[in-house]
Amino acid sequence: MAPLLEIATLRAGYGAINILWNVSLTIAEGQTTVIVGPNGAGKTTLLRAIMGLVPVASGDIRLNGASIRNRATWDTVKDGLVMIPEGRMIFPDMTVEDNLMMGAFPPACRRNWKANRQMVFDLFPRLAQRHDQIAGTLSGGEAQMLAIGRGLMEQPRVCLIDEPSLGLAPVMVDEIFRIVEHLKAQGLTIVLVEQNTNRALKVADHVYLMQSGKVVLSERGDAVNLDRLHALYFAHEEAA
Amino acid sequence: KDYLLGSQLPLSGNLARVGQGMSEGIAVAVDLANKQYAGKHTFKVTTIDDETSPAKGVAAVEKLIAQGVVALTGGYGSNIIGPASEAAQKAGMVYMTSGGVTPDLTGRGYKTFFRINNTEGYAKAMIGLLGDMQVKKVSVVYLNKEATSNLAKQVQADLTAKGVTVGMHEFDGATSDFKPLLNKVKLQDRPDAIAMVGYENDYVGVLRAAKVLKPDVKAVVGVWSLATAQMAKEFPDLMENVYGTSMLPYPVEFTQPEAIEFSKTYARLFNKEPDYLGQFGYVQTKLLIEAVLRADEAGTLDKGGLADELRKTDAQTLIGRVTFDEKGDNPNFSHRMGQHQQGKVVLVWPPEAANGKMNFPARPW
Amino acid sequence: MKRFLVPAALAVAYVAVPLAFGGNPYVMGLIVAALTIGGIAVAWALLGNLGGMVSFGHAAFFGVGSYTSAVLSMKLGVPPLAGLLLGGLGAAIASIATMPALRLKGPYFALAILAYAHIFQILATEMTGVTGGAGGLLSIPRFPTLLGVDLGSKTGGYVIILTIVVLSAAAYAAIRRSAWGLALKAMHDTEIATRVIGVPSTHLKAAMLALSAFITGVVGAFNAHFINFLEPDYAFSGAWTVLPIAAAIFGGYRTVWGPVIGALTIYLLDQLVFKELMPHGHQFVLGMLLVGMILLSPGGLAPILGRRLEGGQRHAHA
Amino acid sequence: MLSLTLQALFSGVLAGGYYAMVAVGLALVFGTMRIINLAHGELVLLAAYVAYAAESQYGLNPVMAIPFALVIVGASAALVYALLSRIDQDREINSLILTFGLGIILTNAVLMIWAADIHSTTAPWFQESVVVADTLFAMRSEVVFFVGGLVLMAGVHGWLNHSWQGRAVRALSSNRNAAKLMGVNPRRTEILSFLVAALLATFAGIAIYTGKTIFPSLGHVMTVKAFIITVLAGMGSIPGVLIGAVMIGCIESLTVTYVSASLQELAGMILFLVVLFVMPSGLFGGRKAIAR
Amino acid sequence: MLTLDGVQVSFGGVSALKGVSMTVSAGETVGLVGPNGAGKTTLFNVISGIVRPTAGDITFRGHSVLKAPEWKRARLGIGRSFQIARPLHHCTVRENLIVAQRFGAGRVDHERIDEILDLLKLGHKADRDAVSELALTEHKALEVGKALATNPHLLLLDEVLAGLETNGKRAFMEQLALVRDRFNLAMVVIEHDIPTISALCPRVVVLNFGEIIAEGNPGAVFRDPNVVRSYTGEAAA
Ligand SMILES: Nc1ncnc2c1ncn2[C@@H]1O[C@H](COP(=O)(O)OP(=O)(O)OP(=O)(O)O)[C@@H](O)[C@H]1O
Ligand SMILES: Nc1ncnc2c1ncn2[C@@H]1O[C@H](COP(=O)(O)OP(=O)(O)OP(=O)(O)O)[C@@H](O)[C@H]1O
Ligand SMILES: CC(C)C[C@H](N)C(=O)O
Ligand SMILES: [Mg+2]
Ligand SMILES: [Mg+2]
Repeated sequence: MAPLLEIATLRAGYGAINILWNVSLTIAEGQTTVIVGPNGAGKTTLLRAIMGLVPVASGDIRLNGASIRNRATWDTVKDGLVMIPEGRMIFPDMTVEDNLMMGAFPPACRRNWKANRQMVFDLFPRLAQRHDQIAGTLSGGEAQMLAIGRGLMEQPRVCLIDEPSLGLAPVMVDEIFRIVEHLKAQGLTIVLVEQNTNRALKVADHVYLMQSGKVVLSERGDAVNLDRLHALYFAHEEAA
Repeated sequence: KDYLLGSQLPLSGNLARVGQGMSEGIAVAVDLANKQYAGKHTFKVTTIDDETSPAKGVAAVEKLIAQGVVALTGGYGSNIIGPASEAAQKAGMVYMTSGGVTPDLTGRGYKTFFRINNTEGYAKAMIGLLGDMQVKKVSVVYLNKEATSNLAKQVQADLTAKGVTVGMHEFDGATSDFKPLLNKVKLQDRPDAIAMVGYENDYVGVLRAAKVLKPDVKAVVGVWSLATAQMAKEFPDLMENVYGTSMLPYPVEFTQPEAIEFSKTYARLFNKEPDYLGQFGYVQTKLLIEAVLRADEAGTLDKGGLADELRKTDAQTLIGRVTFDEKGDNPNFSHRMGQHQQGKVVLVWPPEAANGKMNFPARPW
Repeated sequence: MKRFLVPAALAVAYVAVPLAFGGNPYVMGLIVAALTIGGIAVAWALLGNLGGMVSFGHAAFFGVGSYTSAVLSMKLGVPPLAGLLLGGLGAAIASIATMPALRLKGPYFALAILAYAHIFQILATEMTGVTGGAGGLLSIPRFPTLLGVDLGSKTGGYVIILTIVVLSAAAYAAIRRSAWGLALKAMHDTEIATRVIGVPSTHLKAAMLALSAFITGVVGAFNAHFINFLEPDYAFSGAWTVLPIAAAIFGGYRTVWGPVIGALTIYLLDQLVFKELMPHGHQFVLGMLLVGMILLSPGGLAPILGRRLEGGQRHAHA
Repeated sequence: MLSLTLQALFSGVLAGGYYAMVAVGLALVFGTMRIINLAHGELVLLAAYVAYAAESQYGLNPVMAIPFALVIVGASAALVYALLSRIDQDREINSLILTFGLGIILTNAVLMIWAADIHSTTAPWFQESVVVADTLFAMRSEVVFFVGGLVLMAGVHGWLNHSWQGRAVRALSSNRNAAKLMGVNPRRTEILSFLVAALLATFAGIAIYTGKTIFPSLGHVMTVKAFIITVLAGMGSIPGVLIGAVMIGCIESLTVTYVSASLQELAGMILFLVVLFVMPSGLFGGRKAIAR
Repeated sequence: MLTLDGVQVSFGGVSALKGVSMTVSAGETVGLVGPNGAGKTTLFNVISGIVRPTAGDITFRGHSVLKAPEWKRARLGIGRSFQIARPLHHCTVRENLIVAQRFGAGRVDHERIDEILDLLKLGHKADRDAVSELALTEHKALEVGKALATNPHLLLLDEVLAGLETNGKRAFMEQLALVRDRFNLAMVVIEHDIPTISALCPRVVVLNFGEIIAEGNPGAVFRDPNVVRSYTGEAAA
């Protein structure tokens, strides 16, 4: 299958600190790619770099073969490339409802905002209950749900999801993975960053392992051996 | 011979407008003096902006003295003149002004301090006019600043002594809506006349509120920058029939050669009608220049003789007779009152200075 | 290098400046005025940088300090030098009245203090018996001659205000280095995080407010005896708030000396240079200067100077 | 007695209208960008002076001057924004100084161009008396611009809360990066809010020119008052601004009527403090997140 | 040591805690679990003084602390971490701990600070310029470190293990157990990871909609059908 999203020898970081060192990966259309790796490996940074929130020092990012390295975040979003960040990236002083409506901001999504909102409320009844609450006062897990729901309002074609299960109760974690599977079934291209390797591998078509800003393993999902993966984590521990 | 005069005035800040007016009068006096003494003497004036700040007024005076001026003319606002003239006194430098009328200034008894106008003179004019109108009840609307409240209280005292009922209404400089205040005047005081003591923007505010509320009065009287050509032009439909202090009628009449000369020069230099501040700035500077020349002839200019020479002044000027008492005040000072009549300012008080009939009773609305 | 910088600067300030400019009352007067602003700027920056509270009403403390000292010396014959401390004390006491505002944050706090400044000004205008009302106080006693030095002169005033500023900056620096300073610095972003580790943040902030008010009050008292004149509009003028803020930020409000350097730079440039060049619109140039500074060096002047001196290593927040 | 009180309240409401018109632009920029534009009063004043220039030079009715004022004020606001957007560190405090400096520049530019004289409209139409129910008096300009101002403010409020762009403006101030992830172009959105503020400033400027007197140092005075009202309202709330402004206007006019006109500022300030002490984030300051 | 008695909290219309009563004894480690929005963090906020309960009482070491402000409670020995790390910015790691010692414990004991840094493996970062560059694990460790530096008797940990990789989680858990034993602490731990909680806490309290719905040893509690339905879900059962 032709790669939909292609990251080539990417270097990026924050100001003087470089985090990603020549990271290359390809993401095939319609597949679910899982990126795992220890804390601080640069997974979030990679997603942010793809979205244009972190400046790229060298290398390239291509979507459908065209470079998006110099595209502004807001234009990338219009192409259907969407990132669902962790729960802290909500709009804290707007209501839950306004947060969700902001998800529908890209012009193509505005038409369907009502239906999409209903879908989100069905997925997360807690958000429907709290639709008028100021988002900054939500509990950690509620905020996480809001971030996911808001991302779904953007009607993504390619969806980068950063640790969706963070801080969620076990029941909700189940729910989240059910949603991911549902999205996958709809044919979405998904890039999933997860700490919960166990669960993530079950939905993975392809797996990357990142460590200290580099890709150290790239394998088909069904070929991955969990024990070997964890052993590689340990290798990092010892090296550090 | 070249003479350098110093002038410290607010050219920016709250008092920028009035400072500008006075500096224009000073410039006219210098211009006329240069013409009068052409070939013999030249005069120059250095003006420093005190930015409406007492500390900068002091600094300005010190700087002017350091630059070797022979005397100081200017200053506006009693609060700035106080410290500034104190600095001048310390250096033995003559400070001549018309910008501060409070008794405190002359109360200090400085040898070097002179001014040609004072609160009493303004009060005399207001009371004289109101007395001639034979009003029984007056509401005084005044700004809570020093010069204004001093004058208002003097007017109150004098009117009360004459058996007139006086209502006092103090307001703050931040007031921009005068309707509640005037409504009180209208419904509670029900005066025959309203006397205003404030500055231009206050007057416009009061008159506009009055125009809206239409209290049943016979006259509206004010002081300072009110009966001026400037106000007649800027606010034609607000000023009609309003009385205010004014030394010259507008347009100036041919019976007054010096006045004609003054207003011509003014028009030439600044392309507008002289306003009342210009008149004072002109008069004080003219007197100062004459005294400087006298002192220099007597050879006492650089020996502190200027103050003595000024004290000998006895002159008929645009603002009437000027002499100085030992405190530097001008006891003769009494203002005249004018009235806005169809875009002109007609002198209506005192009777001997009047050049027209006053409209009375007459309201601005 | 850095070790000798402060003593050298002090030597220059105490000896060289009076020698060089003592004969020119105009320049000396401007330097004193600049230091007056600088003193308030230090007090303001102390509150802003350590307490995390931006005040838009330091004129309140300046005015209370100046009236306290002026009235005490005129009515009760308190000597002006003692009046300085009493002025500071008066302002510190006045700051207690403002302490309910400590519950407020950011602009809410800033404007609450501004409201106090307005209120104090109106009270000073209305309390005619004590303050002389709108007419103000003329001929406030000047500083005495001590040990043959005429403290009432321009140079004497210079020495006094310089000492006030130096002591204030030293106090500021000392607090900043202490655990108090760390806690205060940490408090701006996450007050709650400091409270749950035992920091009584409100008390600390109250102490900083009182100290800042005290310094400002002393400076106000100094100014009253130096200018020998007071009136409400002047003593509580917004200029006593605005200029120090501009000076502090211009100089670098996160540093100890930045506010003083900023005050000297802005005031002296404005009065000595811009006013010469453009007698009528010199504030226009001042505005340009402020705008330019923020765009070119957002950290203020002091960091630039610091970088020059040390080869550019230190953190802006240090 | 009754008619005195009624007139005081009526005047207070109208005066509050002026305060609100000036304040709402300031509140908008704060609410959307967390920036206190200390040059806002000067922008209002600039609009007033444009109206003055148009009237005195070309005899244009002040209302007709609105388009011209809008262009000039809009361009100035855009310039203010362009400079502001170059600040990247310590944005809150540095933007204060930047806009303060711009305010000084504008004030002095006005002073140099138009001198320090006071001005106001000469058109008598605006100054006529409007009498309601035989007891309530107002100047026509006050009434006209009060009503116009209400409509404008309601429009801006609706825009901010119910339009896509308005919501984007709020989102941007709430979390900049998250807003970008939603497809919001920050610059375009922020400049839009500045232009809306310029529209409000223009309207306020014309209202002031026709109803009050203008002079160069007025800009600063207006900024301070507007700032106080914005804070009283709870930064960023437009209905709050209107209510806060009317409260201030009424307490002032009641103080004038029943105590003294020299204490009206005092009354306003005390009201301000009392409200803040009871509601530390202003009348409509909104709910704040607690620690987690 | 800590007793909550009928604690109620409501925010506007939402009642976040509806009469919660529980006790924690000296040296005990209690797990606090429950669905998202159950009120766990709110309970911590109540204990540490950030939120005032609308009803109920809190006693700590024999005295009611209901009216004590946060900083007083910290000095009495209640230490806590935040779900979202809140380091003292513009300070180094060591300075963070110094402030906590100075104000929370009354005096600065450098030995204890070094020991805490050591236990939490923060030693090598202690004097670096600013805390903002710390990695997630280190932020979590610092949260714990700050609380420890106040010399607490009771430590409240709000999801300090969330977001950590599996190995990191295990290592950090071991550090916590060490710390607990070394300083003889009572702990209340909020955590969504059932194996972790089960390993660390002999007793677990389950909160749902602001009420305690189950309490006891982890094995029993996590089999409780109420808990399974509302919290653990079928997958984990
Ligand atoms: N804004 C920032 N400024 C400087 N450094 C940062 C910033 N954000 C992250 N870092 C650093 O970049 C490195 C990579 O962080 P990143 O968040 O990408 O890791 P991650 O793989 O997502 O880890 P985690 O699993 O903990 O989320 C870390 O060392 C982190 O400290
Ligand atoms: N200020 C507030 N206004 C309204 N509701 C609030 C406020 N603060 C908290 N809540 C609500 O109270 C409930 C309890 O929140 P809390 O943070 O205690 O949950 P939690 O158990 O810690 O959840 P999580 O596991 O997701 O962190 C949540 O539903 C939250 O939305
Ligand atoms: C008559 C005016 C020149 C008086 C001036 N306003 C003063 O303050 O004294
Ligand atoms: Mg991450
Ligand atoms: Mg929680």
